[in-house]
Amino acid sequence: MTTTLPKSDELSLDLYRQMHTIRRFEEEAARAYAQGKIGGFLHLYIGQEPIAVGASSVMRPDDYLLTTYRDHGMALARGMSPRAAMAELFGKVTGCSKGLGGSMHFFDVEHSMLGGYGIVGGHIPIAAGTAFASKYRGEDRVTLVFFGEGACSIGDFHEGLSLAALWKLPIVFVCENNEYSMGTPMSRTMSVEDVSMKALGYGMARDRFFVESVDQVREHLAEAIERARTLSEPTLVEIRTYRFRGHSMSDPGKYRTPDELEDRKKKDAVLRARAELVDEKGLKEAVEKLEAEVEEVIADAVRFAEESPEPGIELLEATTYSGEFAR
Amino acid sequence: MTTTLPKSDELSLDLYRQMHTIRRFEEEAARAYAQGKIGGFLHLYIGQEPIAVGASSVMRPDDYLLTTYRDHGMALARGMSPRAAMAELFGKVTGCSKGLGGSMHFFDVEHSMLGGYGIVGGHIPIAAGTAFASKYRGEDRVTLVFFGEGACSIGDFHEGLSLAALWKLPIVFVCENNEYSMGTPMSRTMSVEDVSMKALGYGMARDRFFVESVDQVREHLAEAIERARTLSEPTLVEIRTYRFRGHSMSDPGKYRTPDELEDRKKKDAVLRARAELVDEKGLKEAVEKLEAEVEEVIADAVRFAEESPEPGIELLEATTYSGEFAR
Amino acid sequence: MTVMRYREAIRAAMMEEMERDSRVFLVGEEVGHYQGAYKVSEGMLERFGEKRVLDAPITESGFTGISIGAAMVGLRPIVEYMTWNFSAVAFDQILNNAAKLRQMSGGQLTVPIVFRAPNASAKQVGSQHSHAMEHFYAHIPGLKVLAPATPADAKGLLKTAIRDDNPVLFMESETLYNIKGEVSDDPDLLVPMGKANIVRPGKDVSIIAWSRMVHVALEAATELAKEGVEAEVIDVRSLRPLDETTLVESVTRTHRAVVAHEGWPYGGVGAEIADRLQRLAFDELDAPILRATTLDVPMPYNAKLEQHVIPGVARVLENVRAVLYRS
Amino acid sequence: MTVMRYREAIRAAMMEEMERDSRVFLVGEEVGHYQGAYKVSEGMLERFGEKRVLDAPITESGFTGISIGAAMVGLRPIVEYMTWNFSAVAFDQILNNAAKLRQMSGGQLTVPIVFRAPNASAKQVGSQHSHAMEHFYAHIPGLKVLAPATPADAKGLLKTAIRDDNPVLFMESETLYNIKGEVSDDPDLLVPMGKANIVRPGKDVSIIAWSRMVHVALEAATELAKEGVEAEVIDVRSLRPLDETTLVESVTRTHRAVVAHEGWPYGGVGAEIADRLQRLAFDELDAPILRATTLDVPMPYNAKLEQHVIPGVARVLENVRAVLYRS
Ligand SMILES: Cc1ncc(C[n+]2csc(CCOP(=O)(O)OP(=O)(O)O)c2C)c(N)n1
Ligand SMILES: Cc1ncc(C[n+]2csc(CCOP(=O)(O)OP(=O)(O)O)c2C)c(N)n1
Ligand SMILES: [Mg+2]
Ligand SMILES: [Mg+2]
Repeated sequence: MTTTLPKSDELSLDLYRQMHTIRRFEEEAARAYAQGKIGGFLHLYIGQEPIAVGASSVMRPDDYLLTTYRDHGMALARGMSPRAAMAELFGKVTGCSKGLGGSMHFFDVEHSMLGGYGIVGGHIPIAAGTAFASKYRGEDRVTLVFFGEGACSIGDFHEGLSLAALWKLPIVFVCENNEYSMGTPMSRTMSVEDVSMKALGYGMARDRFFVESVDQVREHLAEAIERARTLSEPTLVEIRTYRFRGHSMSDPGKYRTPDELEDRKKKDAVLRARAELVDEKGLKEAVEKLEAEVEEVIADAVRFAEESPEPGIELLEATTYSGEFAR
Repeated sequence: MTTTLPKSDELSLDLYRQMHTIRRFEEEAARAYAQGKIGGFLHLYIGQEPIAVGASSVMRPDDYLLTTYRDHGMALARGMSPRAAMAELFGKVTGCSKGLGGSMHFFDVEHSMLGGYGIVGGHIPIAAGTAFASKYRGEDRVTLVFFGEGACSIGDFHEGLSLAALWKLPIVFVCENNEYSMGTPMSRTMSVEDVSMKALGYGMARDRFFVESVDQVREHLAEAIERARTLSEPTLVEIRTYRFRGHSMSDPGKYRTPDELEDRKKKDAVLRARAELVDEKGLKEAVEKLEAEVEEVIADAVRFAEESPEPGIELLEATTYSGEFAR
Repeated sequence: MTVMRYREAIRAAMMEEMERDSRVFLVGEEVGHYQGAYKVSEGMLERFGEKRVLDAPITESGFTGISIGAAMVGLRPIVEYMTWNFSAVAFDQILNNAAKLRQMSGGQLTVPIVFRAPNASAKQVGSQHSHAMEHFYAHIPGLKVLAPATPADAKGLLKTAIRDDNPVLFMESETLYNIKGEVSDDPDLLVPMGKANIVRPGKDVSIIAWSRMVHVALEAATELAKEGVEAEVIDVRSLRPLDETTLVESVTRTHRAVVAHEGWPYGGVGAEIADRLQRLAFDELDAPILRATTLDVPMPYNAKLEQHVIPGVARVLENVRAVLYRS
Repeated sequence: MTVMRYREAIRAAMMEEMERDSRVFLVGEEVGHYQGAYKVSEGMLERFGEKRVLDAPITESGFTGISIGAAMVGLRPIVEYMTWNFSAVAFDQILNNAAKLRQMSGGQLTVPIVFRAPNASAKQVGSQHSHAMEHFYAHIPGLKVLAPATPADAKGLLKTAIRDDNPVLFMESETLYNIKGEVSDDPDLLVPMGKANIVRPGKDVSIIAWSRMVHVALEAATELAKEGVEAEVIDVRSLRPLDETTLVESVTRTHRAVVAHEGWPYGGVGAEIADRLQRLAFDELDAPILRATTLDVPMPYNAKLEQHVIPGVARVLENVRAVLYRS
């Protein structure tokens, strides 16, 4: 790492606010799910917040982002309103995808959040396509695409990376390696623990680190983004992380020991960021103030979601085709 | 390379006979195609003979082999009779696949030739599957699977290699890199010229060489086969080669210069093998004798193919389902 | 006879067949250590060990291909997809290899393999996870497609499928896993393919359904009985082979038919049934054959819209009334 | 008006639209330097350069995904598959992304993209290369599917497809590339989707066909005329949207219909047409609707068997005679 990004208290507070917002959003989503207000699959981002926040904070607003079904954190970090996010989970027409997409399919084109996708690996070539479009148009927008380590064995991962390397597309492939693919630990999905080594076969730049702080995510991704923006060259970045909840709400997570989980929670980068602000920087008051504000934002989002109307059937055909329906 | 295989004159003559048989078979197939006796696609193996012959000669008869649509050479090297091969091209019921498969789908289960496949990359997981079966049964059979460098970007290549590495399957992945994927040179299909580097991402053993002789193929593949047989570990082997004809009969091959082609033909390993036998070993007589025999074998195959009956319609449903037809 | 759940009936079929035949094994994502994403394979890893109950990485095309390869040389794999939706990335393997290998090899090879998974709508899982995939696969000669509605059929048909020498696609339903029913304990009781089941006899109209929709059809029939309409409900069970005899006989008695199925209206199994009936029972029909299907749009997340899109009792009734000219 | 070949008409459509709109580009295997596997794109690389005429490696899923991504942010890709068969490896991208993105995003995104390739049987290319893929794709809401039979329609419909804001699948035929016909020179002449064409009026029976089968149907009609039967031949052209009005009107005049198409009989577009006609013209039908299709088996290589399997004039006549109760 050569670059060192500026780091003011203000910025640190803002990054913490974003991480805390995601965490609180997810906790309230879990609660609403338990109450039956949210249906289907719900994959929480708790534990991985520094990645979404760090990434988005070094992206330009018009840089494209695509991710998996574990997409709430990314959407919020990109600037989607918690209201639109929560309303989507509640299946309301005020949701980011009008209540048609649900948890796995958050889209917010205005914020260059180009979606959460449900088929593992399928969005990786799509992301290469948005990067392709930037290059085609001669724009210097960059695309960031996120996926789990479980996605690294599937064909579309390989095809997406192969083409991005061959055609020199302005994209950063970010593997959020949280050590588990649903209930399967890395050791049973991959023959090599180091995902970033796959870059060698494509002649692609690579990077790899164990996430400890949002600043570290910023440093690493800024470099990869810069490579994409100025050289139009892709990078494969592996970020080792951990999710504190099950794969989705229906997963009790029995495949890992309480010890392992406790151990990881001790390293929680969000709490560490808080501790740094409070203990090292003496910003307790500011932190508590922003936390109170976040509480209000989240409560407002839940209220908004509850009170919003449901989508009507007239949306069904209108969202299937642009223009006349084709049957 | 540590092993050195025994090399008697007898063996050298036999290997040359096999390579020459393939070449002559292909030449006659091309002629029959021009005469309209063979239809569909016809992909010739001319130029790559040392690979099929070298590989098969270090395989056990019960080791499985799978390859692409460019499959005549492999089938003959495995022991398929030129009669069954030529009859298949002529679409006759005496053909190896009863005239139903055609040039791209040579199968000969008796000789462990498990087929030529038409979808690029699709047979790679299939081959991992035959290797899986050997391991499951506790047999020490090895599977060899062949594919072009054009196949290395497709998803099934990646998934097949990923699983073989993870599950430690007794298989050798052989990339016959003939520098062109139809009309596209390597440089426009791959970002890294060295295919074998992809093995790094799978933690797989790898090997790579520019083929000059059948002996060299034998040495390299014997080692990989040994690794599969004794350690149940896969290897990715890249063999740089060249095809002297177009991609298929309908391809005039305008994408390469006559100079390039001439240059490569000078390095023709089949002719070099002949020269070695005749000039260095003084085996002119033996060579000419076997060549005359090969002429007879090929002429007989063509005659047989011409005279054989066509398959009847009763085969259609019987080969679609085993047992009762399901409609 | 034992009362068990649909999920347990499937498990019982797999376990009995695995006890009986050491060539049978189960492979899929999370089938082993996690005990199955829907707990269908619970306890199987403990009983049969890692050799015969294999957790696969997210490589549907890869492990489908591996299983096809293994089947082709004599093993009898059961492939579990987490849901049938994910088979879309393995579509080529199923279409071009599973369904074609026997024919391409001129009948030398058989591919005894079962692909199984929950199919069609679950609950609010959104558009990428709600496909009724039988409509794609039943089109393909070389495949068989089953879709049981009861625990007894689930067990009996799955056992038949496992013993069949052809690729059989087995469509389960998340919404049926918990239903209970009497199931035979006889390890050799097989339910034959190609036989539909009249689950409620009636004389006024035939309601033809499979999988979850059989239960919806039965509910509709109860409703209709109150109106004095005696509906005959037929559980097709086997989509390919299709028991056209039973269907034609039923319509010959009732002169009216409604096909009730999940999946989009354009083409598919429902259109095939309508086509066969109008062809084979033309003179018997007193009204056009109508279909109660999923609406012609991607599945929305919102619960109410989802219920509107999925065919329910109301839609079945509406169509039955229409063919009775009562609407 | 200019007389040109079907192949040239497609090229003309692409070139005119690329001149007109810089967002349109062509990507596919061998479309550039090789001038197209079937020479459809001959000269286009020279005219538009490598930026807009892109040779892709063998990564159908990858470049399909890339094109979807590019379309989603405003480009208008034309994707050429070497043949539609190879789209099977990109099936998930088409089903889950091209067809769903608009809906999943609540209508925020559109995916203006054309997928085109030769479809159905060629000549002796065997079972993996002879699929009539429209039967899979027309099932899917969110997609449009076209299958022109003449140079004029090829040009006019392709231009309409390129200007459409939805994913459009365009089915060509290798067997039609050389046919000639009058084609409009007007760069703004668009042939609308969803309009069938009565290519030969008649009063005794409707023969409904598309693509190559229109020509077979016309031959059959000429035959029938000799027997005093006036067959009406309808070129469906647009499979989704389907012009049921024209079909129903025709059957209302003729009271008898035969659907003649390539592809297997189970389900598919033919079954859909039969289903709609029996539903919408029930009282008008004097005979069941019959279908002349490809036989229900994988395509054999042998030329005679292949001709037996593909629907030809004889099979059309046989079915027409049956609906006329003359057989
Ligand atoms: C092609 C496909 N196969 C299976 C699934 C089911 N599935 C959803 S998420 C998941 C695990 C993914 O793990 P990973 O990529 O590590 O991401 P994480 O959930 O850990 O963020 C699986 C198997 C799917 N959605 N798509
Ligand atoms: C999935 C798929 N896409 C495209 C094709 C068409 N195709 C057949 S062979 C070929 C080129 C393959 O080149 P390579 O892998 O280098 O093998 P070679 O022919 O040189 O032996 C292509 C594009 C195909 N058969 N399958
Ligand atoms: Mg993970
Ligand atoms: Mg090659």
